[in-house]
Amino acid sequence: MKDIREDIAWAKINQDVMKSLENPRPLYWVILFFAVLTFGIGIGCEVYQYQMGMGVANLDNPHVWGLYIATFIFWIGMSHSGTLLSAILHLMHADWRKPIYRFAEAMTTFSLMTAGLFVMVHLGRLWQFYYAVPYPNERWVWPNFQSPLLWDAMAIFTYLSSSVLFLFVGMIPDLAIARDNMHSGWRKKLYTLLALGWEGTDRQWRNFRVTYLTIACFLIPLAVSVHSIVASDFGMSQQPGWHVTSFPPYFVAGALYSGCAAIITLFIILRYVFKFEDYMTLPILKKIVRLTFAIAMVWTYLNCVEFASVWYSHDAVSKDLLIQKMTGPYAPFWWAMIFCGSIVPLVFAIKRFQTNIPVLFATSLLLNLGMWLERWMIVSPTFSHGYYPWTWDHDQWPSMIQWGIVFGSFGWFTLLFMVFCKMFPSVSMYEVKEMVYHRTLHLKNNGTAVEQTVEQGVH
Amino acid sequence: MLAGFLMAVACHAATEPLTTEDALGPQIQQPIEFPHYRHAGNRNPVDPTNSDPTKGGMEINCQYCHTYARRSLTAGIPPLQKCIGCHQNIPSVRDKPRIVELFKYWDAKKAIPWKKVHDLPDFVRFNHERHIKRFIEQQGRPVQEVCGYCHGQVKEMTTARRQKPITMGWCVSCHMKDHVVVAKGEIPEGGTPLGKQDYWYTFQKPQEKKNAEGELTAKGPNDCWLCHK
Amino acid sequence: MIDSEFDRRDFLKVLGWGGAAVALSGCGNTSIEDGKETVVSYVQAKDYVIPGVAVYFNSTCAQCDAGCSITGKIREGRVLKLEGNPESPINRGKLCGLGQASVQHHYNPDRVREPLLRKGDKGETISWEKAYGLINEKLAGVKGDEIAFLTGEMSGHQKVLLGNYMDSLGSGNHFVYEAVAPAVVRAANLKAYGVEMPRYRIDKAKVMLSFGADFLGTWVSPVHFAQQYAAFRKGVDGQRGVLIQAESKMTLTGANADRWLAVRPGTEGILALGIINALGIATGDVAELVKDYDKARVSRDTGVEPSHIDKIAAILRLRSPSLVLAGSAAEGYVHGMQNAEAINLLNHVLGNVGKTIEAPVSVPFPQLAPSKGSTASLKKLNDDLASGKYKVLFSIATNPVFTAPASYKFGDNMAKAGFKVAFAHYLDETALQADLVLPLDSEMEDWGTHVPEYLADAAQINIQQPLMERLHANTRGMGDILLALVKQRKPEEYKAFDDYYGFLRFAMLQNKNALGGAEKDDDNFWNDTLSNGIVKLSPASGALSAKADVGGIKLPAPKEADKQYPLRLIASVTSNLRDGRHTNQPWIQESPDPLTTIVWDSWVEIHPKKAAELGVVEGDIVKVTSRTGSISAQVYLFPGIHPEAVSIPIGRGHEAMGRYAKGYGVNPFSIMDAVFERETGELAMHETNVNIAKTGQRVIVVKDEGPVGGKQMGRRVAVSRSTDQVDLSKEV
Amino acid sequence: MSVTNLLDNWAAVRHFHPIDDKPHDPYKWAMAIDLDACIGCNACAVACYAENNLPVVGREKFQHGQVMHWMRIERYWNEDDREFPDQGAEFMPMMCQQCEAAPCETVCPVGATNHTQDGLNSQIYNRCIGSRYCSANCPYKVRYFNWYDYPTTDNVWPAEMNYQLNPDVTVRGKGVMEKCTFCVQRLRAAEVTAKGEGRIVREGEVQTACQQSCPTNAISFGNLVDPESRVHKQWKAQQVDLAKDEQEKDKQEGGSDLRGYRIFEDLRAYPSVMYLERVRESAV
Repeated sequence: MKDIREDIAWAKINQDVMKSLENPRPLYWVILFFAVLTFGIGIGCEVYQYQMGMGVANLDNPHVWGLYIATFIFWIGMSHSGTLLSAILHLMHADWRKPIYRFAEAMTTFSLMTAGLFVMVHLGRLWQFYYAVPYPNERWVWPNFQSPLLWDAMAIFTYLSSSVLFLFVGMIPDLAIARDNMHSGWRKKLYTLLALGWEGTDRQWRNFRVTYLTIACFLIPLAVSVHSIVASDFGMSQQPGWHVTSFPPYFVAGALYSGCAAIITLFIILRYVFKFEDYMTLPILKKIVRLTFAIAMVWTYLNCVEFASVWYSHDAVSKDLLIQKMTGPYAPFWWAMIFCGSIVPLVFAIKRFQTNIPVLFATSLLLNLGMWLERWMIVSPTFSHGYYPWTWDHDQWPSMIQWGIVFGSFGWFTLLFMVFCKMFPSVSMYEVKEMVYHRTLHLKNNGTAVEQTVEQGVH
Repeated sequence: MLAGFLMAVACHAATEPLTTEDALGPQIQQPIEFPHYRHAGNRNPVDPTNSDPTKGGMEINCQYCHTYARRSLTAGIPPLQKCIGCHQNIPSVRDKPRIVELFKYWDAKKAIPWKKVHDLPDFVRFNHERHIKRFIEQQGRPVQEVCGYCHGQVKEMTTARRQKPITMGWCVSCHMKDHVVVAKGEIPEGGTPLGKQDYWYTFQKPQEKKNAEGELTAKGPNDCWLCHK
Repeated sequence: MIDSEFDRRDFLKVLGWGGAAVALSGCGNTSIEDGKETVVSYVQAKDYVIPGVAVYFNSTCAQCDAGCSITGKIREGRVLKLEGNPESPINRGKLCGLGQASVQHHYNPDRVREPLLRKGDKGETISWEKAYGLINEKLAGVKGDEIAFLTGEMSGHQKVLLGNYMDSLGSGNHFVYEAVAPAVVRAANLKAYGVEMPRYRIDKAKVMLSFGADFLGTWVSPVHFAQQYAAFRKGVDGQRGVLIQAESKMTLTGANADRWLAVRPGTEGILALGIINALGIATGDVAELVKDYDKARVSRDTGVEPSHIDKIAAILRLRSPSLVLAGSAAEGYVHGMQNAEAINLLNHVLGNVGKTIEAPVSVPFPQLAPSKGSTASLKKLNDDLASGKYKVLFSIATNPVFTAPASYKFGDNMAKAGFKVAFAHYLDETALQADLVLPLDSEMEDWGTHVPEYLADAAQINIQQPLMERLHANTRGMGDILLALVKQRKPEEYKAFDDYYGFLRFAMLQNKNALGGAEKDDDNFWNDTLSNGIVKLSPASGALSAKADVGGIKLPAPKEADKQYPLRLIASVTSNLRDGRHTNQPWIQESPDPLTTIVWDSWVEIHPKKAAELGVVEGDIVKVTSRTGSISAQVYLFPGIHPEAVSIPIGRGHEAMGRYAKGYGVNPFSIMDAVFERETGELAMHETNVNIAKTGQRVIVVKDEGPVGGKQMGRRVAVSRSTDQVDLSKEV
Repeated sequence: MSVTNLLDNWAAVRHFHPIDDKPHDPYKWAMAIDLDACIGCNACAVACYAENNLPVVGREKFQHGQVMHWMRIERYWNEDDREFPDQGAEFMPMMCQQCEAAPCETVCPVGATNHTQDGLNSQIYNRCIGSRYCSANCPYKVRYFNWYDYPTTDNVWPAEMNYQLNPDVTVRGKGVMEKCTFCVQRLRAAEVTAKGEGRIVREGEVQTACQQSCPTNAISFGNLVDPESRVHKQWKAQQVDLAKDEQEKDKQEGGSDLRGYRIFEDLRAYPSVMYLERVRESAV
């Protein structure tokens, strides 16, 4: 199986991708509608919460963190695969990433934005969030540089700004194509502005490559550190279930895992909605599926490591908590997490399912559900079964407001993502061309003459 | 990246507190335009023995009227009775419009609705008593100077107007200065050569090294819970 | 100072000082008084009034009858907080939660603010002149016998004034009613020691055996006893005092016992006799009386293990002096008197009388001494009302409609009186039934004197004085109202007194010499009195006429379980709620019950074993049915209760009174059978039998403890050890 | 506000752990609670409500666990399966332990909770942004978050009831964390008075509200540095050292006859509250 057809014409590539900016399938509008709807609900819930106080989320003392933090980690985690695909695989010269890295990078950016929202939503005094920003102020007070939460805020902001930069820089040649394909209108102006005068000269290409590579190199350690820092929100605390040395790699693995699963989901949706069947091919899907399977197993392994280290430690409190997770009020969710996170991915090991789109779609959703549950199971049980027995298990169940904001975040993400895909080329045209070219080279080298039907493309 | 940027900005930031244009606050209309300059202002420089009020101030000690300041964290406003106590014995100004107004309040036994000028946020508690004890009583600095640290040259005003920014950074800037510690009084039993001064400083003992004049110095407390609680 | 005359009322004004804005401020945008622009200043101020600095005045707590002295912290004319007055030998600077909450009584938004006259179902605001006129009018032509007064425990000059008013009306019908009072114990004490309430010296005892006396929580003078208890625990000669508590439902005191014994309800007296038997030191009549009460039988009857009886007898023999108390758990039965007598007998046998049981302090002014409350008086009033004997009824700060057992039908009987006047703080159940409601000052606005029933070291008169200006313009002090009423009858005799303050000052000054003020002039004496808040009188106490009287002690065998109503209902008194007069104070509502940690609601305590038998779990709503009626409440599984009993606390279940009280919980008085103690006629509060039926509903019990209950799950949080493992002698 | 300033002062702001070169002087406020004297009567908790402007949240919010009692009385039972708790209950007054190495302090992103040199764990309401990390990291779960805006909530402080509010204590709005302060308003007032008179606060001069109301004197509070203070004497008699995570008595073989302990000592938070074990008579 080939990752991409080698006989695909460069002009056709332009044509196909540019079409995605014009008329997607009707499903696009259905998705967009629901995205706006859920986002609206989320906004409504947040406004109410802002007015009334955090109590309407049905958090309590001592169960002070809930789904907001869990979903925050979820979104942060989701962002990691974009970087994996666009930066790590770029450095590894994995050609198959080329048709899909653009939307993956977009996913990174938007899920980070969503995660950033949760930092705000979670704050009891949202209107004072700037106290956490280190800037010279008339109060003469710095924030607390010892706090992992502050590192967190900084790391996310850095990651977000770098990701936006990376996404944008990688898009410049394609924006130029879009600019040249548009005849008039505001979009033409927009693309002209964003293309930064790209002409496709040699010098531009050379500088472009270097810049892109540099940002990619910068982004990789950043991505790893961001989630390690999120992990240290927990790892640096003293609470049972959180104070775990293996949390940073565990979080990073979990992040890549949920990100890959999300990529599978979005891959399938985009492929259908924008008719990208020629570019987002099943062999590429198969590669992501295999990658996801590998990461799933790493995650499972790290999970076992955590259980084992808790089990063989002399820390009775942590052990207690682990048992409580398995048997207590959170047991259904905990076991669902194990099922979705470690059992469901076994489907990916079966070859016949590796390209079965309905199965993969369902499975990828389950994986993400599992990963979301994982974050919840990290956050909540520690509160309801911590050190202090008197305050255990105050029947804490998230209120509709809390759920509303969580769902609203999915609406917000989908909205951003879908608008992006309609506005900008979600398949990297220049890189697909590169890929096709590599492919032909490869074939040539193998002595199979392929008639070049390449007409003169734009570049 | 952002953090680095902000760090860089912070490095360049001045060590002086930031003040803004409106830090002095508006001139507030008071029910009676109380002439601070007349009461507390300097005597006529040409003829210091001349106590004719039209020629200058009477140099009344701030604490003569603002009696609560040295006894409480709140400075308070002198009761109306205080004004009357003197003014009923000063018939010469009795028919001045402001005095007439004053007696109207007194006859009605109604408190004068003075407007707040130095209005700290509700969660800030400035302790007048402590500052007066520290600088006037224990260090013997002039009253008007000490009050003026925060209130400005009130003796030149009519009704007071805010003269200092009164922001937190401004407060802190003073607390971070090295203030001279004057050792006076007898050494209490088990005390130190600093005498009674030893426990002035909850958060910082007077420094071992002295300033250029050879005096001991200490900074003000650096504890959030002193003012915010 | 222009106004040098000492007039307390002048400066206790509510002044919205600048500092008050600070009080009501919050963080940033949350401040209540945000945007307040003016500084409110004084026109005139006393020397000692400094804005931002609190002044303190002494007074007396009126939340219960223990008579603790309090010191009120006053800032800018507002009373902020109450502390105990260290000068008082009763509470020595301490104050219980109930006392602390009395500021919430004072500031309560649901207080009655105007005199109200019934117009159909509504109350119409009328003026005081009209109210007084109306009373005068209604009393015209009514014979003294047809007028009844119902009050709680009263003492001091208010009692004197009330007496004078009643004399002027020719009425002798003063009913002193306390829903929770140790009336049976008083009677038993009178028999055993010749006094109703001796002084218990807990601090001198080495062993205490308490039969349901919740002296740390609710009994007689809890703050005083708690302090003595602290000394008792520290020990005489370094030997830590040992507390043994025998009762059917664990009280706060029981929860602090070294040994808590679950006694079958009603068999406390048997256990007492069994212990006398086991002691083996009794002679004569007593030995004769207890000879049948051998261990086996006592154990069978009471449910207490024989080994425990042995151990208790052993420690009582070994450590002397000891102290035995009979409390509400013992007295609430038909044979309550015998129970209490049997228990008191133990003190005689152990020789405690005169050692840990001392003669009470005598009050040199008997007219000021408290009139002691009982439940029998309410029964009598109720019977009289039912027969239509009274035309006018004055109910003064009591709430019998809430605390009378439903079978009394007190509300209906009260309606038979032609004209009902209620002196009230709240529109409670009784005030709602009245024709005329007179709003009372809170104890922080009113003048008064109190002499507590239980006095500590010496006789004392507690002064109650206003801590701040009247909050509502149209409330009046109880003394002022009584004075106005008595003036209607005897205008000549009382014309010298403008108000109750004048009366009180006059009355106190008249006895200045006897009150220890012989060397002072009037003003000095009065000022000192007010500033101390207490007038201490020279100690005077007699001896107890100690005699071990076994006559009349005849304890019935424990009752067989009733087939239809197999469980005993214990209407428990909790330290927060007492008889329910304070339920509208939110701190009280939100302060968890010490034993169950439940807040804002009533509950049915059931032993886990019994609950398993009945198939109920925590939070089940059960219907508790007695012969009188039924109520539904949530179940709480409580290990500290005898399996044959269930317990519902009294104090909640108000149908009126105010926003914090109304509609929270149930009132066990509404299912209490009207059964009375045989000798004293007191209501036997533990004689109601009930059955329990599930309703199928289940709720989450609102309580502070988590669902693991009182388990520590292996964490080292609260640690206990036994006396043989510690050395207390080195402690400071 | 410069970086120099940040670098110079940071350690001074953040570290007042029990380390040798930074002794507490002249104050270290500490407590000792005798569980044998505590009768669980709740007077301290109500006194705390009165002193510190704590809101009454009402039944529904209490059910959701949003109660604001800075001081709670826990009631534990014996855990062996006896039919009756025949040695009574164990009452445990629990409030902020004012840890010397407080887990809450390091994690606050804005530095709203700090250590003061007199050994208190300060909570600055107006600095708090409500991230609730401090509560998440508190082993004792004694921090209480303002889930609602209580000053404007119905029936929390209705008209007149608000006259009772203590002007020395901020009334907290929604979204800030709060906790027991050891009645810092009283401590600061006493410290300032003493400073004005050139002396340190004397034993007995300042009391916390809970201590003041406690009928059995189970709570003692004072300056641990002052050898005259009852707290100092108690800690010393029980050989509990503020700066140790394992006390002498725990090291002794076969146990010791001392009963002072601190909760979760092994977490090395170095709490400032010492509890004295409850005692029960072995002879009955």
